[in-house]
Amino acid sequence: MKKRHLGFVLLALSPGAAQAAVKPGLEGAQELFRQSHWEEARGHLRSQWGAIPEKDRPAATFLIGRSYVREAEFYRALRRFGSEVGLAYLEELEAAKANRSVVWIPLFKGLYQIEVDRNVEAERLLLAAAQSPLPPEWKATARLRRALALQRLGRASEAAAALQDQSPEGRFCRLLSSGMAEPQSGPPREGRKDKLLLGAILYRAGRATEAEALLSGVNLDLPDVEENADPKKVLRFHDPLLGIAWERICWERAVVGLKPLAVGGAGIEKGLAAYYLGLSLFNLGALGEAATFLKEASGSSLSPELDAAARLLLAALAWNGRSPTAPELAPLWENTRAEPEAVLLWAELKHGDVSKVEPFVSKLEPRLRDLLAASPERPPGSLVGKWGLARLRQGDDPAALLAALSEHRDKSNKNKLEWNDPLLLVALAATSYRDHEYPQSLETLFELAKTFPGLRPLQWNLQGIYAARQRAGGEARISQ
Amino acid sequence: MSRFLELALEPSAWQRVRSWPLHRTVATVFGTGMATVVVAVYLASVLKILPHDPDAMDLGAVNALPSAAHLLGTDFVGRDLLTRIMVGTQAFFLPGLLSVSVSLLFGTFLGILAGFWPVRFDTLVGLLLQLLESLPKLVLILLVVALFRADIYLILLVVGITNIPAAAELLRARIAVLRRKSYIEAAIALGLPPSRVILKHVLWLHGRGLVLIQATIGMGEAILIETSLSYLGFGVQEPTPSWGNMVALGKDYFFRGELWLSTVPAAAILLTVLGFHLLGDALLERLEASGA
Amino acid sequence: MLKRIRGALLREGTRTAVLFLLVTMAMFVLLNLAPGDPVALYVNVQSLSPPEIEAVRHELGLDRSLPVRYGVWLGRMIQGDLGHSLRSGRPVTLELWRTGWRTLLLAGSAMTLTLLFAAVTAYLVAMGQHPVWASGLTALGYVLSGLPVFWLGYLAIYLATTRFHVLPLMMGAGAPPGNWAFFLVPVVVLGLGNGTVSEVTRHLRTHLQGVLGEDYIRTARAKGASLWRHLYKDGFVMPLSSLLANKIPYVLGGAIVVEQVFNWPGMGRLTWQAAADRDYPTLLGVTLLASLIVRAGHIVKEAVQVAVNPQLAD
Amino acid sequence: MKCAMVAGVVAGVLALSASGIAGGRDDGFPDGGKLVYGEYGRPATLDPITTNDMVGLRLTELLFNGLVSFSPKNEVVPDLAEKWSVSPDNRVYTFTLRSDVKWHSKAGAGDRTVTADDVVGTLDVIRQPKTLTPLKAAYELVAEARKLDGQTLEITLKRPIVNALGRLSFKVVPTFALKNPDFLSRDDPFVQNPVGSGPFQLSQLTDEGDVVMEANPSYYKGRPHLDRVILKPFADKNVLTQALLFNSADMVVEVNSRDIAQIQGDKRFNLYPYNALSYAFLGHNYRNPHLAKKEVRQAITFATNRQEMLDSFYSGRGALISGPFAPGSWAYNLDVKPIPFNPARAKELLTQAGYTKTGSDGYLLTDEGKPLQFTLKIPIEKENETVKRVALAFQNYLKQVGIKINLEFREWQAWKQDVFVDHDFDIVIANWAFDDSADISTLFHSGETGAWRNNFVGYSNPEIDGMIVEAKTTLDREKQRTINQRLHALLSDEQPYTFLWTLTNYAAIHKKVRHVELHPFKLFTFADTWYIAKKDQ
Repeated sequence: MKKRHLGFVLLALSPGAAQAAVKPGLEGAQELFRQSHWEEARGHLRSQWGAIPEKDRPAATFLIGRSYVREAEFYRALRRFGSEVGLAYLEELEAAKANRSVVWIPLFKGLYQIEVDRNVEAERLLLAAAQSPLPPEWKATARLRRALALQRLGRASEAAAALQDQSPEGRFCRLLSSGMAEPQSGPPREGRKDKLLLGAILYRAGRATEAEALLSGVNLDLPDVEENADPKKVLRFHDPLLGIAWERICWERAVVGLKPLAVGGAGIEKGLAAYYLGLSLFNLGALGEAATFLKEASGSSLSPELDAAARLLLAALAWNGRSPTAPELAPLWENTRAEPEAVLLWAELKHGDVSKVEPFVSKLEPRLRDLLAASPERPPGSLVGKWGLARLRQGDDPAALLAALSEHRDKSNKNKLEWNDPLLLVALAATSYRDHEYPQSLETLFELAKTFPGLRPLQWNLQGIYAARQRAGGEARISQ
Repeated sequence: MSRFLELALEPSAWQRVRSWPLHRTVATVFGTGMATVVVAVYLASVLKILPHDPDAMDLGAVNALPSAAHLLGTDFVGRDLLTRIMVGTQAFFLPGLLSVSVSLLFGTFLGILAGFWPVRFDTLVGLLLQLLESLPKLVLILLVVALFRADIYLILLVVGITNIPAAAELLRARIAVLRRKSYIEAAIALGLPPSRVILKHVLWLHGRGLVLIQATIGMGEAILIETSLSYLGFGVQEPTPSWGNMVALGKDYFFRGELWLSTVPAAAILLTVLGFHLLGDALLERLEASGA
Repeated sequence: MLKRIRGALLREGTRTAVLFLLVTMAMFVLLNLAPGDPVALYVNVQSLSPPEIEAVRHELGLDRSLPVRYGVWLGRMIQGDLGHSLRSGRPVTLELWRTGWRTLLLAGSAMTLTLLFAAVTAYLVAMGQHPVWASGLTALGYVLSGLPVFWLGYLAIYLATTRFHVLPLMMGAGAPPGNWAFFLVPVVVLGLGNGTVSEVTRHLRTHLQGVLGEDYIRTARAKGASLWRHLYKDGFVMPLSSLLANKIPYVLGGAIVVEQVFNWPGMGRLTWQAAADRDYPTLLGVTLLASLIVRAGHIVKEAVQVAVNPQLAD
Repeated sequence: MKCAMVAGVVAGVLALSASGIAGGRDDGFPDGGKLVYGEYGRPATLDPITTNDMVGLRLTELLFNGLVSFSPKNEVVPDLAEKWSVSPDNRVYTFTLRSDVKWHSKAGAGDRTVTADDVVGTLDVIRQPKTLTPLKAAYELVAEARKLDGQTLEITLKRPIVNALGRLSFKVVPTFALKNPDFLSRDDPFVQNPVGSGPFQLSQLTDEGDVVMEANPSYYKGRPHLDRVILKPFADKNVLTQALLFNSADMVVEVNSRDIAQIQGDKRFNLYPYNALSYAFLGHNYRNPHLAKKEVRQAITFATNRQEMLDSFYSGRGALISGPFAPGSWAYNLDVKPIPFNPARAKELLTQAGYTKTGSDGYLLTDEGKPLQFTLKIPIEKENETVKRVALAFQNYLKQVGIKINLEFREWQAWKQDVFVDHDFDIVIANWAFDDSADISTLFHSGETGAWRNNFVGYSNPEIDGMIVEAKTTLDREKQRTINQRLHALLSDEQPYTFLWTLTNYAAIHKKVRHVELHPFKLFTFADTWYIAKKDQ
């Protein structure tokens, strides 16, 4: 009987087996969704799709799409955190005498610099890297990415030549720079990097099934380069491009999941689907398409906050490419500033076109700070997470922010998805990192990595930074 | 319900008049009842006649309140409280008897020595007794446990030893009073050998009550000491159940309002101790009745 | 007469001295038999090599043989120096003083409470005039002494603080005002919960009834004369004094637990800590004091009893 | 010498920034208010040299300064020393002290400034054989400390070492205030009534055992905001929690894990996690021929449902680990997964190990025909409810695979004697806590198996030894990491321990206390910047 009891508890408690315990059908899926077990939620629905009654189908479809959107937001946050850490790690490596001879360091440093918009240095480093004794394919990478940097610097003419490269990487870079998807099927690709990049491209070209076929079994956690000339010293390097590709794939999946509903659906689901579809397309840079759906969304009966967000996104699409003028923004700001979601969107935009427009930025600042204080009841974890990330991005004091975020964290299970929203956890991890509390940050990532693939590069780099920066004397104490 | 509790060493006409027989019977019944229950439970636990396996854990139902499955609920790893309370009797029954007999045997002996031949023995015995009294009981046990191991027999043996003075002192005082009594003096004067005087008059007629009381008290005390020790962490150790360590474990949930866990064994202790006391009284009543 | 007193004093003196010797020796030996080494108080032993540890033990004088160490301690003790606590480095005498009076305060008031309660109950029962009160108190006494003392302590805290917020949980620096009230809780708990109330009550009552049974009392009663004088002498003073002496160790023992529960900074906690640390100077000091108290109890008792009926003296 | 100067300049800059944060407390936060914090147990001594328990360690953070100290970002920052330089061979460190640091104005101390004599004196006191201090081992690396002039001194190391500066963060005491200026023993009144230079000064040690500290008005970083900080020792953890919940304490340095849920449910308190670098384990004694077999150790781990214990005893508050490092450390090898719960596999392994016969009582039999049984030694501690639970569950799991576990509870000192000296145990349950260096060298090196050494399980493996030494000596952090991660993989396979889990400690602090930053385990390093808003005082 002992055994039975123990077994029973095992089922009830270990998240892995959570599915066994949840209710069937939509309800169960929603439960899983609430616990942020997105993959399981989708699996749950797909596995018993036939059994789901007609009336529940739209909701179910929406749930699937929505879960992808959440996932995409999660990976976006992770990517930003990751580029920051990645660059810092490479700088630490560079600083250590022992690594003088490692040719990979400047290359990858360059790649990460692009991710944090330090394109000038990136361009210089990658130029040098292209000359350095690297294997040819990585020389090519250096050239390509340098071109990307140049493009970002507005020196398209110099970039043009290099960007003509026909490798998947080349095509992916073109997808990023100009949004064009060229999925001409070359020879079957083996490398996981190529698979990922091609997958993203195929998706953009609307060939989802092929994309998924290609993506099946791709492992996001492997390093791209492993330098182990000395078996007692293994260096691992990870190309940030893969993170970008993966984030895009998540958005694409959201698009695929939501489109039928946004087009064919009706009622509340239609509106919601249209909004999130628009949002996804916006993040994929498919602006034209995005606009149509967002219009549709803001037309339909959306909740005020999503409506505000939709309007804001539409406006953003409108002034795409040029910085908007203060008079343009003022009214928009006034009638969207009430909605947290919208404010957070503003914060996103702040890093783009809106960045220079005063007095707007100064208005956003204080609003963002008291965003949660204003909200009446306990705000959802995802919101807190986004808020934390936004503030972190504008360089607020990490110590204070950490305290603020901890307010909303469930300490008794501080790193568990079931109790704390993934976005909140990423925000906490990133803030702890900024606050030099590496163990805390690593612990959080350790838990997240149990559910989400693709965290390993970040963990590896963070460990490296911690190793390099720790200054302890070395002691171990035993206790009961 | 007061008069029944008392034990008159010399029941007198005057007292018999004022006595309330009904209450006495109630007390007797309760006392003997409790005692029999304890003994029965003890035997049952020895013969493994138990509702559950005392060590069977049910992590699904931890600190559960009473239910059909667990009549008294479960403990902090989901073991059946009722079963463990039953088995818990083993933790004090024999050890308790050991402790009591030790303290009584030596106590009586020393008490008599000091009582009858104060000149010869009082100093020596007194010293010995005070030596035992002066050593802080719990510290003594802590050191003994550290020296050997946390074994209930060991612990209660120490308790028994430290209780010797109490028994001895009572007897000594009693004898001191009796010696002033005409008939004892007479008996000794008549040249009856002291041994007979001791056995017949003192121990049998007057001392047995005290011894009995000491015995019942000793039982109760054995349990309570073990409980205090468990609070300090040095009582009977898991997985062996004792009422003491059950109360001590329950305490960790006390302030959360989960009183049940520690209250059940505490109640068991209360009833048993009470039972023993009343039993003692009751027996004494009979003795006095017959003895007078 | 004077000679007798001197003789008595001398006798008591020697007895006390011998007792001290025996008690401390017993404790010292036991303490050294038990595993564990005070060195752990001073250094992180895991980080030292055996010779280094030996050096530390030498520094603490722990490397000398048992008799030597005891001898040294004894020598100092005779000069009134109990040495320094291995834990805090303070003179043991100071430690005893700082904590001792608190424990005496606690134990003393608790004891008084016990005896008071017992006396009242016993008297009521014996005289049997207020059966309801008598039975009520007796029952209460029995129940309280049937419950574990720390459980009662928890219950008291739970009721006083957690449940009804009537008392602050704390005394000493930074405690909210009115915390003196909290002093009562441990006293009551120890006084009524130390497991001896019922016993004491019963003992007293037995005595009282014994006395009431005596011929001279019966005749006195028959005559309708006042019993109080007899009762008071034989019924209360005698048993109370002997009980007082007998119960001191129990109450001191109970104090260890109660002090832990109520965070009472007394000798009980000192003792426990010292035992855990193998802090032998402190522990010897404690036992010394304990035996002193026990002795005092007995001397007082004997004095009282002699005073009550002189024929005991010879 | 050039680079040395650079170091100096950097230090100077840091010094500026440091004082910039706190100088004169122009941070606009209000002064006043008192903080009462509860500890479990009382400090033995209050000075930084003889103290040998966490309670004392934390306390001295409030009362003393070191030459250098650590910033919230865990960088070495100037404290008493405003700048320093290092000789090219990294052996000689020259420190220049601030001239504006005064000792607490107390009898004897007057208001004397902290001078080079004090620093040199302190180092000498620490290294003096008559001084019994846990620090001694750590400062063997110092060859000589020499005063150059009033405010400058020079410390020569026996050999250049990693993080030398970090290790020179010992707390400085005024040697002139000692009864005997060249060593410190516990009968010196100083240890109970110390004079320091830190943000708070000892005002009294009450008979209750409360340590009352008051703001040091002339603290060199400016008067701390809090008027008073009071340490309150408790003897019962449940009561300690009650004290927090009922306003008798504002802070509890280590919340009892079973009370976390309740406290965080209470809006008045903040919970601060700290010291994530620890883990619990079951250590297997290699001196036992059965446990010396790898299969048996692995089987034990396979048979133990760690996840279930974690979930039901700690309500999932923690993470399972696969090796000798905490997941929060840089050395943890993420490629190694914890051994799963798999009784069937455990049984197989035991069969392989040659335990094929089963006794009547269902336990496996050894070749001598005795049941296969081990003694699990557990320290008796007043507050070990969860440890008891784990021990019981463990016993239960192993019963399922036919191994008999006898629980033996030992008094703490006796336990240490058994485990560290007599090695008289089969399995032992305990916790390791590490600092950032994740240094496990003393746990598994075959040279550490003697009495009172950390390798009490008696693990010995030349390959591991070699790696440990190399990891310890190399200055290349990436190499260290690689080696440590290989160690992790190897030890996870060897299972000298059954690695259990890592849990986080929490300090609970009343929300009225603001701007709280905590040092990972000393906690109070930055307490001078904490403050309580006027309305809450």
